[in-house]
Amino acid sequence: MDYTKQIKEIAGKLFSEEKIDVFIGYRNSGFDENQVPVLIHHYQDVDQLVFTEKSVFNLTNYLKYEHTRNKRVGLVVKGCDSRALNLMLTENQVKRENLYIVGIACEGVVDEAGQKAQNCLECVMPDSVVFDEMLGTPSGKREYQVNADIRELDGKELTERLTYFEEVFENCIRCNACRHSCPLCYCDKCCIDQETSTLYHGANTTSSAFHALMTWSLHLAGRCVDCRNCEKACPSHLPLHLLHKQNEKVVYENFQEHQAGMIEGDRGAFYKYSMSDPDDFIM
Amino acid sequence: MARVGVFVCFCGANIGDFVDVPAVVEEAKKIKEVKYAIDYKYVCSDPGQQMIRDAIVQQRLTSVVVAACSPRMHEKTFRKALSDAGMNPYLLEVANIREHSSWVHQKNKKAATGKSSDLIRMAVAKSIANEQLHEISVPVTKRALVIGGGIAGIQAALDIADARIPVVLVEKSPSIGGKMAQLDETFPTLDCSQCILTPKMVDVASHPFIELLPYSEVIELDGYVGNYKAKIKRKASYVNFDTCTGCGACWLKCPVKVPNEFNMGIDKRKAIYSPFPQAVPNKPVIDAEHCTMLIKGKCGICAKVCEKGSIDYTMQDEIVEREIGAVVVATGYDLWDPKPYEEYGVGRFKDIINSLEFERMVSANGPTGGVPVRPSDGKVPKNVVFIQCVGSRDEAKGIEYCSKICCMYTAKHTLLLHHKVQDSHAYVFYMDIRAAGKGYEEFVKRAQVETGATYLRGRASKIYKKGDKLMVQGEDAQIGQVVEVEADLVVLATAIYPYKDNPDLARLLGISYDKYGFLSEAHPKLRPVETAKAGIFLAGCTQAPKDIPDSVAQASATAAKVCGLFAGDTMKKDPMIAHVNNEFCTGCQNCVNVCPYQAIVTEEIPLGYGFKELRTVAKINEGVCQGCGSCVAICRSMAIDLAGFTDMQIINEIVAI
Amino acid sequence: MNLTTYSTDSAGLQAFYEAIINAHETYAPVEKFGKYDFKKVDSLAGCDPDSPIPQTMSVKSLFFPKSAKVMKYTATSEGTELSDTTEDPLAGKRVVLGVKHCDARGLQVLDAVYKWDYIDTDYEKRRENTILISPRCDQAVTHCFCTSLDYDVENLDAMDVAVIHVGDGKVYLQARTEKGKNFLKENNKGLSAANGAAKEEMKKQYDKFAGSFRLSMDYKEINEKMQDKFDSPAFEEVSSNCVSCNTCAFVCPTCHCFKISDEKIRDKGVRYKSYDSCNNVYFTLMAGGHNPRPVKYRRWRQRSMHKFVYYKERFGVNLCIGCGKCTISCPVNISIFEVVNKVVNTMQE
Amino acid sequence: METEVIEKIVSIEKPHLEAPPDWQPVIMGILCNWCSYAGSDLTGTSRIQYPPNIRIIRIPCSSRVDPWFIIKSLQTTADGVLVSGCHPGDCHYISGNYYARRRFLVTKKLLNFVGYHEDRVQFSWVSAAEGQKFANVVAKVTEDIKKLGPLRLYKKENS
Repeated sequence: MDYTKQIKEIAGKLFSEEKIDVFIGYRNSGFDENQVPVLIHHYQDVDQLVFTEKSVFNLTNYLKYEHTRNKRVGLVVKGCDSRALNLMLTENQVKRENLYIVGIACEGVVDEAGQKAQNCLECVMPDSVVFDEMLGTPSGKREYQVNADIRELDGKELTERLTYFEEVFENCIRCNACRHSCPLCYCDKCCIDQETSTLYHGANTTSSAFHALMTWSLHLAGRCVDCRNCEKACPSHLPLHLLHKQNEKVVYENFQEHQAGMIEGDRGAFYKYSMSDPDDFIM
Repeated sequence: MARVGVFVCFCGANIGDFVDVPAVVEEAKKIKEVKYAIDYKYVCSDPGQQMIRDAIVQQRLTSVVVAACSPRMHEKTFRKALSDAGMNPYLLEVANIREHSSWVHQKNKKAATGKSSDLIRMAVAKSIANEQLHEISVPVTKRALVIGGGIAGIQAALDIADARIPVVLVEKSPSIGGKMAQLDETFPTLDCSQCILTPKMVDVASHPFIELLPYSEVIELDGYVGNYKAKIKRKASYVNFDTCTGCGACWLKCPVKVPNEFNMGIDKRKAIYSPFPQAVPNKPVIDAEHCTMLIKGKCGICAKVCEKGSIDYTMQDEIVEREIGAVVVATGYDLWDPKPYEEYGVGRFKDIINSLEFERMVSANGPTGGVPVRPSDGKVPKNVVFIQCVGSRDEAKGIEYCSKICCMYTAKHTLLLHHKVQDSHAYVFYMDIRAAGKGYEEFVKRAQVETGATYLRGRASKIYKKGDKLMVQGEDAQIGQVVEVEADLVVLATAIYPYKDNPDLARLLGISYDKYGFLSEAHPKLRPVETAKAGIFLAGCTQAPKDIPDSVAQASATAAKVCGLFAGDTMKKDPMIAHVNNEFCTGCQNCVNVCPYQAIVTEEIPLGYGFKELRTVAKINEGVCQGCGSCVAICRSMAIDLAGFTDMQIINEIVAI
Repeated sequence: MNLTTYSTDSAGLQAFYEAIINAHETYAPVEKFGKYDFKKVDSLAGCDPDSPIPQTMSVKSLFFPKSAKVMKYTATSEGTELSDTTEDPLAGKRVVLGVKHCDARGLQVLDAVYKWDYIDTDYEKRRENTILISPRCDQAVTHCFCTSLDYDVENLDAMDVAVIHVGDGKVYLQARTEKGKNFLKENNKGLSAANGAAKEEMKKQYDKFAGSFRLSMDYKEINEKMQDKFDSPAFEEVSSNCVSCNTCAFVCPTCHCFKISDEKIRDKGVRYKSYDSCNNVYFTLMAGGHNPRPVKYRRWRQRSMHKFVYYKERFGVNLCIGCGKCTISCPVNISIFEVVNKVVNTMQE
Repeated sequence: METEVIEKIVSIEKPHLEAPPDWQPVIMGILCNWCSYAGSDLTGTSRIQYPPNIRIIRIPCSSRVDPWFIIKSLQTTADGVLVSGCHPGDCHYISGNYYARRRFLVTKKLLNFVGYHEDRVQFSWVSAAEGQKFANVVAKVTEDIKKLGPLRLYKKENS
């Protein structure tokens, strides 16, 4: 998967036709093999752009910041990224007319070890669902499968899971990198930082980590697109995807196979209901 | 600094016997914010309330906690007491230590005492975060819009107008009257429909407080309760109603013949027509689809014969706007199309008609002069088979619900048939006879005895043609045998189905409808005439199948609701509603999506202080919000809070114990 | 200073560690989720004193925890009663194994601010009571540039006891402070005094290590030039792909901003002091709504200037110690090295 | 010596996982005003007895319940949570409980996933007429939580 040439061409064309103010893509970090996101403002910088299976970071995250606000933006989105973008469009965070979207029919990205990333192995929608231009050959929607880690943890005893997650919450340093790197956490001031939360859980204790991560994952339930930006950002390497995948599983299995961001206009599982939702857990 | 006063009630022995009240008071005194705590025999009594009022003044209290019975019981009483002492009534919290403690833990005084203390702690903690709230008053435009000019709409309009409230009555067809105008006689008293309806129609036309807009449709409704703005399209009638006298010269001379909807297509009307002789207003309209002048530009006879020169072929649709405060929706019903009943040969056999067609035939002013005839040969039928529940109560082919009126009108039809054709015989296929209503059962009995109609319990399974007769096959469940009846005419009691445009109308009005298209009431039992949207009410068959008395009753109920709404210059509303904090709102509009009352709209505000760029935020309409908190819980940025049940208050309660 | 140096082999070092763990309250890097953090250990088995640099959290958490109790209080109608936290977190000596030198240098840098003006007694006591024992690195990793900064990497003066692997399984233990010297004397069981070759062998090891750096800069030049770069447009450029995630500050061995929060249940409460970050939008939000650093480049400017200008001006040392932890943890790999170099080298119009 | 970072504040009061002999659970009962709160009032008026461990919070509708309340309750004071609302279709605010139902399911499953027993957080539909049902629900929840013992959210690092 190498679309470096095409993306350079597209970005160059967009700049020369003055269709965009900024192009968001990837460049080589210059230090190591990794790629880092780059915001390009001028035609002459287009040559920095690359796109390979190391282009991991979900670029829609940058649509949250002042650099792109009310500007015409070109950006590259993979399948999962485009689902996040879809939700951002649905939730009125960006205007479609301001975007030029280069969709990728993604073949999966690799992790630091060079292995295909887990979320790519389980990807349900590798192709960009919203785009102006598509690179690669779409392979279509795939069948949903329960995450391997969730299956493993589900098989464990309750107390084992408790111990496991206690360690997760203990190792959280409450830097909030997870939510800042999440494109769907676009709130101006996170509820976790508001007085009602901080009055009782303002410190960086384990307890507040539990509170913050649980609340965060519930806010993303039925919205998380499994791009794993959060996990990449976490300095403690916490397995944050577990919380999201668990919610995704419950949502998929119980709420008419809801999957986040597949269709524009679909707001997420908590913003609609069905008469036939499960009721048996309620006395 | 918070200064909370705690008043613990013995409630005679109700609390005092099972909770150690003085210990609870001592415990309350330990709470940091509590500056005053006292017990009393009956806090709700006058001396008890006086105690609260005195303490508020003397102790300079900032909020008050009353530990007594359920807030559902005396919250209002104590709020009044606070108010009387010059304190904002919403600074009150009630700790429910009777229903939730003393009465339910009668065998464990220690636990009940401990629990009561905790409940007081929670109430104190909550009260600290209480804010001063003020009743919301929303100005109201005292004018009602009634959509639909059937009996329900007429009744609602008249009742409202009689209370000297202006009404705008919008009717889609050229005349009001609706389905009831098509009926001959009405059950259970067999009084003539026209005789009781037409006076009301005339009243509507002449009522000084009713503005009748016939041949019109509501196309837009903006605003909220008390402050709606409706756009109404007045369809071009091509006749100047101001000058037209309704003499009838035009429709007598008009050469174009069109099936007459009013008579269910049994006879013809003209392209310029008034639907029926007693129409109100009795002015003709030109049917633009069929008028040759309007289609081809040739003819113009009606203009020639009109002495007043009222015909205007250049007339255009006109849109009028009305400011209104409340809406009554009374769009009525349609008949269900029995097409799925192929085994009955619907559409193939001419001599199968529906009940409304039969109704028109037996009507004295009907197309056949009040005598039922076979559509195929015009002969008067002798054996008539009535089939009930065609569509109704049939999950497989039709609809699940019971249409409610068919049993009754079929019984009426057997009577009418008997009166009009003396030597006829009626057969009725029925599933159950549902005759609940004043005089209804008696009426069915009377019909059966008087006409000698044969009631066969069971669904007709098949109709086939034999010569010029129709053979109706069905099972008589009572004898357990298949029966065949030779019929000259078959009358299908097809189900009542919601008016076909109901879903469109519901979307336009912002109210909900069920899977069939019946408009949904706010609560099936307790708020049967209101919709979820404040200020919009339902009357008649638009909500569910109904007979005339029920429709009229519901219409009058809506009138009472409208009059209640308009009783003051402003509406008073509970201030416990949601508020948006613009600083935190991200404009995701999930709340707009979730609100059951469409109380949330969006507005544009500057991006920040000094910015010219705009961003979108949610805005709660105070007049519409009912304070359920759905939006609050789904707001991820916690930009919305619910006054009286704020996040802070609830968290305070949670951590207080 | 008269340096006490002992020599031993790998097995001897293991035994030395074991003995310390048995005798003292010991902290060492413990792996969890592929990341090492300093935790209390009971045996050598669960920890790795030679943990890799990039995957190790800063040792600052032992001195300036991510969240520390400042006090407790009880609020009743009689008034609010304050009390110290129930258990004294500062009692007794403790030993920390596996601290990288850059990390230890971070503490030295922090001492300046903690012992200036108001003296943070909690921090001071924790520092006093702690012995830092750590191996010298063999190999620099991608983002390391400690040799380019203003401290003596060769002589490891930030540590109490340095552990130097000179190859062939041979290990030298060298006390670098008075505290370390005493500690080594007390715990020298199984160790032998080093011979004359030690100095040379250690120097050789250092040279090999120093040669493995791929990043280098002249900190003096940076310090000097950065001073007039407050309005540099380069900040805008370098911060454009920052996601404001705060990670850099939380993993940085020298970042020391904190917030105070109270947590109260029923009538009892605790006051905490927790990490905060200048990269957080709300870090500088004032009552009344004004925020002097609402945009990313201003926050990045503050961060870079603080690391290389302000702190230097006030305390004479750079706040950055070149460990590269921020770059490694950064989800988009923004390197402070790259940032300051770009800022310094960008011409200002 | 401890780093003192990892501790639930209330563990000052309840540090043990093993229940002390006189331990009584605290159950946070969050009830909707129109059905369940009225139902609980009816339980009182009918003098139906139930265990005294529940502490009741009144809210307008079950849709007002942010899962956050449940998390906060467990974190701070409660050993278990009971949320109760109107039966489906009976919601005073038309559709509130349908939205709430979805959130409750996900919350319950998530808490179970991270190691808290399903019975820690329970839900019920109690109408204003179901005084007896409310008593039964409270009795069941109390019994369940008693069996599970005190809620330990975080172990102390050195214990």
